[in-house]
Amino acid sequence: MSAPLKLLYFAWLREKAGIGEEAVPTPDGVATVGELMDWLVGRGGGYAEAFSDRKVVRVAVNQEYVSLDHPVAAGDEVAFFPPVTGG
Amino acid sequence: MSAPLKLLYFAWLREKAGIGEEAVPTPDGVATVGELMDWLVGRGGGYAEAFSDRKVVRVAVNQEYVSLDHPVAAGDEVAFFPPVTGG
Amino acid sequence: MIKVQTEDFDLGAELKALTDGNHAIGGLCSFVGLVRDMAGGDKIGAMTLEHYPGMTEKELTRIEAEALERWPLDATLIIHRYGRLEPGDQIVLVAAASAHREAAFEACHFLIDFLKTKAPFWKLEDTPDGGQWVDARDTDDAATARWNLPSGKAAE
Amino acid sequence: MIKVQTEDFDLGAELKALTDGNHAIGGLCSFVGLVRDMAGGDKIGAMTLEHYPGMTEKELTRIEAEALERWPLDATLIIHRYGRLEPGDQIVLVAAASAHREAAFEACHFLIDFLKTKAPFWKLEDTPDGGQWVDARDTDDAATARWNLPSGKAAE
Repeated sequence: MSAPLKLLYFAWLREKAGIGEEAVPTPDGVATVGELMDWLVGRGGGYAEAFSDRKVVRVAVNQEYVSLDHPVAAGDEVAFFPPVTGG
Repeated sequence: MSAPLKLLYFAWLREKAGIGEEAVPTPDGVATVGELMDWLVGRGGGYAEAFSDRKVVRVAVNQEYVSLDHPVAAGDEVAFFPPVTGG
Repeated sequence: MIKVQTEDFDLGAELKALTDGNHAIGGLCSFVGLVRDMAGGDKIGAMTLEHYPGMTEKELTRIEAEALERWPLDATLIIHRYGRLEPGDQIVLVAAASAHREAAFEACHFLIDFLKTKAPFWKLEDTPDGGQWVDARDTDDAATARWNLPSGKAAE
Repeated sequence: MIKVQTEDFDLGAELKALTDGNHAIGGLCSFVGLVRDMAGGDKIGAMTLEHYPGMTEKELTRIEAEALERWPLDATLIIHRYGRLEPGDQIVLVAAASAHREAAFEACHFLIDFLKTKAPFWKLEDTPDGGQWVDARDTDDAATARWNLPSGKAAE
């Protein structure tokens, strides 16, 4: 049995998704970040709302910024968040 | 009798001229900064050396930067100095 | 040096420590970001800064390393706070010290521009209508872009 | 604010005083110039800064006024020391505070660039060969020129 994906949500993405952190087994048919987002939207409710406008969603895999075609694999830490506003 | 010119010299111009401050009656035939420099050079010695390269001499009349054709008049404070190197 | 913390910092002591004993340094440029009491047209009371522990430190370290590669610097510092902050509070300090002032200025400017668009922090402002997540600004993206970012990052 | 003095200054206290109580300020940019122990390739022991009392204050006041006219600033500060200074000593502090960071950065950069070519200070460095007047640098003129100086000044 392979390690689950660790999913993190920050700022208003966390609020809309209704969760800050969760572990999920890598879903069947999910090989990229974009496919993972499709699968999350398919769960409906808060997830669908959180990802309704993907232009304002940033993704990091293992704490590095990536694009939607980046692969996801068992054990990865995948974080979703809005454009950053620090400083 | 009109007020004298107050002449000031700074940095290596002061060292070459051999004087930091002096008062002189406005010399005959001197109406501009350039003519005042000619007159000072005519005194010879340290003055001639101080003004030997006019490209590196800056002039202020009454504490404002001026060019060589700026008028000088009785009572003016005229300062000569190298390009500045503060900061 | 990188510090991510909730506590306030002593600006004078931090800057002093950065140059102390290094007489090759001719210039120290620093920028401090402060909490404003206005956001858009609205009065705000306070704000809460959320961040992504782990990735924050990684990104700040990467940004600092890039500055050190681009300019001849003797010292750099990034301090960023998170948690609840009141108007007038210090949020962030970036500083760069170099033999020459242009390097210090450019590196300091680069540090804050990159931090603004790369470091995973998010501001939640208290407004009369409740908590409001601050929107990212296009001008910040433009400020980062002018440093001619090596491509291949999907950050923006 | 303009200060011309022989005494050292407390960097942290000066910067703090500049923003204290003004919650409209979002960013404070500062630059400190320090005495280096190297000049060209020579080790220097100390230096003496000469200036033109009266004109110095006039020029610094003019430079500060020009910054306040060009950028939306909440506060500015210029401190310049004169007299004998040792390596590591602070020579100059310029700072600008604004609602926005770009204004703070640009104004601070402008202040030091103009000060460098306009304020009547001269450095005499102690070298192994005796006192050496520091030469003005063409790069300083270029740094001033990029701010698109209104013409009519014969300073350079």
